[in-house]
Amino acid sequence: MVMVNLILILLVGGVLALLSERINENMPRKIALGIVVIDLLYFLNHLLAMPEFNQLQTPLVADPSTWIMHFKADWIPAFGISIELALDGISLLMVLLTLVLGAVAVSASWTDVIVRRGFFEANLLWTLAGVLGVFMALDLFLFFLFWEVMLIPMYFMIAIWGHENRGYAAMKFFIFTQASGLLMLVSILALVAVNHSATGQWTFSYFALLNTPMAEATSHWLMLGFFFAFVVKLPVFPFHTWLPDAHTQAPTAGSVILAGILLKTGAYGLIRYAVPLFPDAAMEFSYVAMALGAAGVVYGAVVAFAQTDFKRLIAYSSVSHMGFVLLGVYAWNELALQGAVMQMVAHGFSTAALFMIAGSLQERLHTRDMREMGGLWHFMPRMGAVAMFFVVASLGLPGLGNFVAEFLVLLGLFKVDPWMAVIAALGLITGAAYSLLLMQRSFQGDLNPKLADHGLVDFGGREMLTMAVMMVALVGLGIYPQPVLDFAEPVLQSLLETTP
Amino acid sequence: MLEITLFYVAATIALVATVMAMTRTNAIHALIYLIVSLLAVAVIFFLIGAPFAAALEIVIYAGAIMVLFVFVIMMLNLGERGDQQERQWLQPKIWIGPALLSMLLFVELLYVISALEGPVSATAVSAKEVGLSLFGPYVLAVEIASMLLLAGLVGSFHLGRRYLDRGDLEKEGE
Amino acid sequence: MEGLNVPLNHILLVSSLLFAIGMLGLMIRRNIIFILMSLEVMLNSAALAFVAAGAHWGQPDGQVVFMLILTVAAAEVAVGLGLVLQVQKRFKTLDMDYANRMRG
Amino acid sequence: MMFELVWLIPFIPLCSSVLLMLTAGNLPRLLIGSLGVGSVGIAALLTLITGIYFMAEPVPFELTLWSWMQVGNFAPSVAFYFDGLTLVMMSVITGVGFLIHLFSTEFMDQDHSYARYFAYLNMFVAAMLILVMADNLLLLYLGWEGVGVCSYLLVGFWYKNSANGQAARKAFIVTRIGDTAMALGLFLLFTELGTLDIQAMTTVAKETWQVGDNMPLIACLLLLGGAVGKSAQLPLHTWLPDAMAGPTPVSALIHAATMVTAGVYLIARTNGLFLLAPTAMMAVAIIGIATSLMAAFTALMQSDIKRILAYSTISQIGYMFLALGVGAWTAGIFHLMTHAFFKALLFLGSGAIIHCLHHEHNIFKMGGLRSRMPVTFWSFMIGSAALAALPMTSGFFSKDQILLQAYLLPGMGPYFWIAGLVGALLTAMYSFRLVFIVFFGKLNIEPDRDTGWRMAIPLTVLCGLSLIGGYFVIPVQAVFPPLSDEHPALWVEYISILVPVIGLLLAYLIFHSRQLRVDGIVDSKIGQLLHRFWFSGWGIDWLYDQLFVRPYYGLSTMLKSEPVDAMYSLIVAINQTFNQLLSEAQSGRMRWYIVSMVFGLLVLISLALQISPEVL
Repeated sequence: MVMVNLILILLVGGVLALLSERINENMPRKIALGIVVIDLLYFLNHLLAMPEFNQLQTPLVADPSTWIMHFKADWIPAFGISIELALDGISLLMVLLTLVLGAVAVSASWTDVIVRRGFFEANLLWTLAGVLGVFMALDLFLFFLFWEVMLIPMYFMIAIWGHENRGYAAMKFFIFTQASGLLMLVSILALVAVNHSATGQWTFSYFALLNTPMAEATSHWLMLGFFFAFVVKLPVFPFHTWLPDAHTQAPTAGSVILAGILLKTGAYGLIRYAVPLFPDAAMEFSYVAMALGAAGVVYGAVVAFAQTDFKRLIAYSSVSHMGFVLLGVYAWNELALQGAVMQMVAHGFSTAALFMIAGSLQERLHTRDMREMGGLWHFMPRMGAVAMFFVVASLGLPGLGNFVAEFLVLLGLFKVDPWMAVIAALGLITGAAYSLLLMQRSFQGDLNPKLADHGLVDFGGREMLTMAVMMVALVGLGIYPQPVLDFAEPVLQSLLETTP
Repeated sequence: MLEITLFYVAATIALVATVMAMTRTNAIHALIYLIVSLLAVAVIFFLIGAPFAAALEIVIYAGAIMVLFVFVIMMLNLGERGDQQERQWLQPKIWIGPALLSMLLFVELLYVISALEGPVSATAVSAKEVGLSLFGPYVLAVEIASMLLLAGLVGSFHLGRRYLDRGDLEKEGE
Repeated sequence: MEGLNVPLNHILLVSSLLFAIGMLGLMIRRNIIFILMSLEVMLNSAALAFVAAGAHWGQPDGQVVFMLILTVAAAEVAVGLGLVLQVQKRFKTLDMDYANRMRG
Repeated sequence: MMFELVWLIPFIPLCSSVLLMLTAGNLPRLLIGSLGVGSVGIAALLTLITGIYFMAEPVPFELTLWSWMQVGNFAPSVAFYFDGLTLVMMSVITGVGFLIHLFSTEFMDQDHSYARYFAYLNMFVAAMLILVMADNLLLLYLGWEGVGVCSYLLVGFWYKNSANGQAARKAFIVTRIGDTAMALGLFLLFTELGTLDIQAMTTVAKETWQVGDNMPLIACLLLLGGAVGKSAQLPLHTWLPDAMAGPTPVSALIHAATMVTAGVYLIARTNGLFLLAPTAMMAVAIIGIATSLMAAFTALMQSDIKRILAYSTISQIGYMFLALGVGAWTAGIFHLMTHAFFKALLFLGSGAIIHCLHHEHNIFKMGGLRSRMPVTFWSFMIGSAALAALPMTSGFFSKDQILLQAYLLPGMGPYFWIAGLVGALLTAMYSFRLVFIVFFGKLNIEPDRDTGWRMAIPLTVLCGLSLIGGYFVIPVQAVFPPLSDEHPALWVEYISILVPVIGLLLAYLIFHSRQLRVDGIVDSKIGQLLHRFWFSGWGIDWLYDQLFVRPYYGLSTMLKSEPVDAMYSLIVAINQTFNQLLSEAQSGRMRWYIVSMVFGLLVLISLALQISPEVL
């Protein structure tokens, strides 16, 4: 029930935020922040009350009673559709990440959004609800429902509060994710049908659908359906082109959620569904997937290097970083998977922070074009220092979370395919190139004389607090990642056992 | 034997009259040919043992409906200018393609029909039988037809009234 | 009235020809009056086919359908001619290619 | 027990750095300076105490702070390993580091971002200490990248000038190329040996691999890639001359004394692996001597005082690589230490000159400074003497050892020796060329001040160290395999001693007394060409620019417009075409509809007949 409540709080909170706009237009953001924090505290409170989170017990993939939490209620029994939610270590990490970044996103929208604030915050909360649903649902029908739920409010956020080219970006985002989601729906239905013909039972439950016997060709096609939905979301070269547009045009809070959380649903889907449901097919496919991942790492970095738009550059860096996740998942050994999970968390923080910085710059300068920036450190040393921190985090400085992630992925990958690791490692070099260029063009370099009369204000208390949260998180992940690894470890162990 | 000859004569008249009707440039001339065609079809009906249908064909089709056309054409008052325009529109380059299509369709129909064998029945179907059938199994169709007529009535009234109103108004404006 | 031995397919042949001619008219004419006339021809040819088939089987159903067709034709002409009047009023022409905007 | 507290040594500068960052320059300048210098001073003191304890009982010691991460059998800890080599490195870092920090308080006195400077510098010291103290290669890699970032930050310290940023990025990215190779080396080592703990790894490697196997060769070459990048050796040396854009004390600390020698340290630390790969050792030696000669020729042509010193650093590290490559581990590390002393001295001296001459870098605009800046003059004299390895200076002892050991190497040995001698000759020439041009002759620019005490003290101390550093005994015998007691013939030693003196004489004749006229050679066509060629650093920068930088820019600009998106645009275009066709069809033209209906009817009937002819 806790899990249902988590989602309900956000859904209802969204309605409250929407309505509260009529009382006072500053109310919605306060309510939204309150709701997310309450949700987070509620979750933590409940977790801490549980005896050791069932940690000592290794969860069996196919047996929900060994998971940390499990909830099941009938919904449409005729088709075997139920409201089935469950939580294991990975979902837990993702839920925590979602809620923390949700709060960050509300903070990012604090002064950024000025029209129809109520509806904005409502959309934000509803997206979060959808994401939580995606991370917790283990009924495939319900999963698909949440997959769509998180999409539509996000579409509104881009289409209504986005920047100059928002209509195009929102539509592109929508069509890409929708089309790929459709493939997944087809796969889900086909999988259920295959399972029905094998067992005579209609069920959408993940636990029942694992180990569905099917012909080799069938499993290949169904796996591809899931794969496409997830890699488009991730996004992976060459399905990434929606991302630079969507990220660039979205309002700051939207970018934060999009980059910080929404992309992770793709990675989560790969780990949770695409591989365990079709272990043989996925393992045969792994070489292609890894090649795509490596290509994405390099391609994203090269393209990022040429960008002049601050947000676009970060967006391409996401393409590059998410390539590591794909590599990690399909290398499919413990090291690489841990790296992938770690990358999901660490990238969530680092990119969210960079997007917030981009948003702050846009708010102050009314441009994202780096050719019109330069020497900003002089005016805003705090922001510059923070930006420097996250830039070096994103280029993988050891001691920060992203390094642990990338190192583990590459280490795991090297065992499987050394040459692929060599190609992906090029991303470390090219990553440094674009990251430092970002810093150079915006905060360093020659002072742009036009900027002096903008009355630039440095980061204030609220912004520094938000940033501090993420900086502490990244440093923590970098020098003592063990808690995160421990949460994921038993899950990954049992997932690894699902494949031959 | 006479009847058979009569049938072929009627059929020929119907076809020729129809072709004439379709190719006239003057609407009234076309209409007259059409009436001739309809009458010829009525003869065919009569010959194949459907006297009731033949009567209706003459009374309603050739009588009522065609007269309606006449009225409207008279109201429109097309004149010589209309004829010229029609002649212009009837260039071979316009009709050659459609004619080909129609030919093809006809060939297909021919192909389908050619398989059918046998003469039409010798006995006539009387009006009584038709009536019984109409108000027996087909009563629902009759109801629907009546609704259709009602709709047509209302529709034409509506369209026609607006035409008249506007016309009146414009006349007043002049 | 004694029936006679007209072969069914000859009647249907006539019907088909009428239909084809009507259709040809439908396709080549631009004047709405002629279009309506062509429609009448086509309806009539269908009616002929029905009646012939009914006569072939000695059943009244063919004539019943003929009557339904008649109703349809009547209603269609009533509305159609009403439209003709409107079209003439609005566009000062009966050319249907001109009146292709689908709005008044 | 003192060893339990060695973690404090890197921790104190780190704390100071974080504190300085958090307060963001809101502290009084005196406090900032005290924090910056004091933290390193305490670290130096602690190192001294630890060293005394260690010398009393020289047993390597391990200190595990916490388990960094554990994934399967991959379980690196945050752990320190302390032995003689570590002690030498730490002493150099904290000792020289302290002096340079002290020097900086005066050098950076007028600077706006005083706190930022010390924050970075302290962070660098912390990272460098972690690098040398690390027990496993992953932690070493942390320090390795850490110093890289600090170097980047400090080279680009004066961020308002784009050229500085350019140099900083070049420094980071070029070293990053090496780092990536090194990371791959770590992957390989872990995959093959199952651990990254240096001691354990060496043991396992000796058990699993034979001398001359391919695996250790590949692993060593990858590690060498990292070392080459960090230590500015061929082919990744191009960043170091540009890195002189940073403040001069930074050049002294990072780009002369400590960070650039990290590559030497890495190879020395993993000597167990390199001994398994003789080919890799040979590669180290060849890279070392080639770099050394290349840089020496270039240094002879430069006119920027810092660039001369930068190329000289590259050249001297080349000697260290040569030492490592020929198996003279101790000599290599010894040269590392003495080089740290005299090169820091030279850099600080040049810093003093630059500081007092309004940021003038061109040596031909200087001259006659001997009487105006006596402390600096003597610093330069001593530093250059040590650099040129004139007898009885510290540099003499270390370089002599290297050359003799190189001579003893069977096979290539004598060739290395001769090349080394040529290098030594050039070294003596360019270092005294610098001295004669800057300090003798007529006064060109009047310095507006002399060095203050905060500059003078470090210079004096370093002078002392440069002179007597050769008599130190470094406690690294236990770390490296023992050397044979063989000695080369006496004439070899004599020649080795004589060559630098000849260099000095040549420099005197050419650049001071002008008795040896070289104008004829210099002005000839070939001379001009060679001058330009050597001045530009053998055109390597130009070559890389053509080979890598431009193509990368080109590729990136080409991809900027997203060719992948064109694929999707094509789909969109196809859809739009269909849409257009369909809306054409929806033209409202009645006859068109009718014709298409008829056409459809025809097709349908034909299909129906085709599919089920039995309707007939």
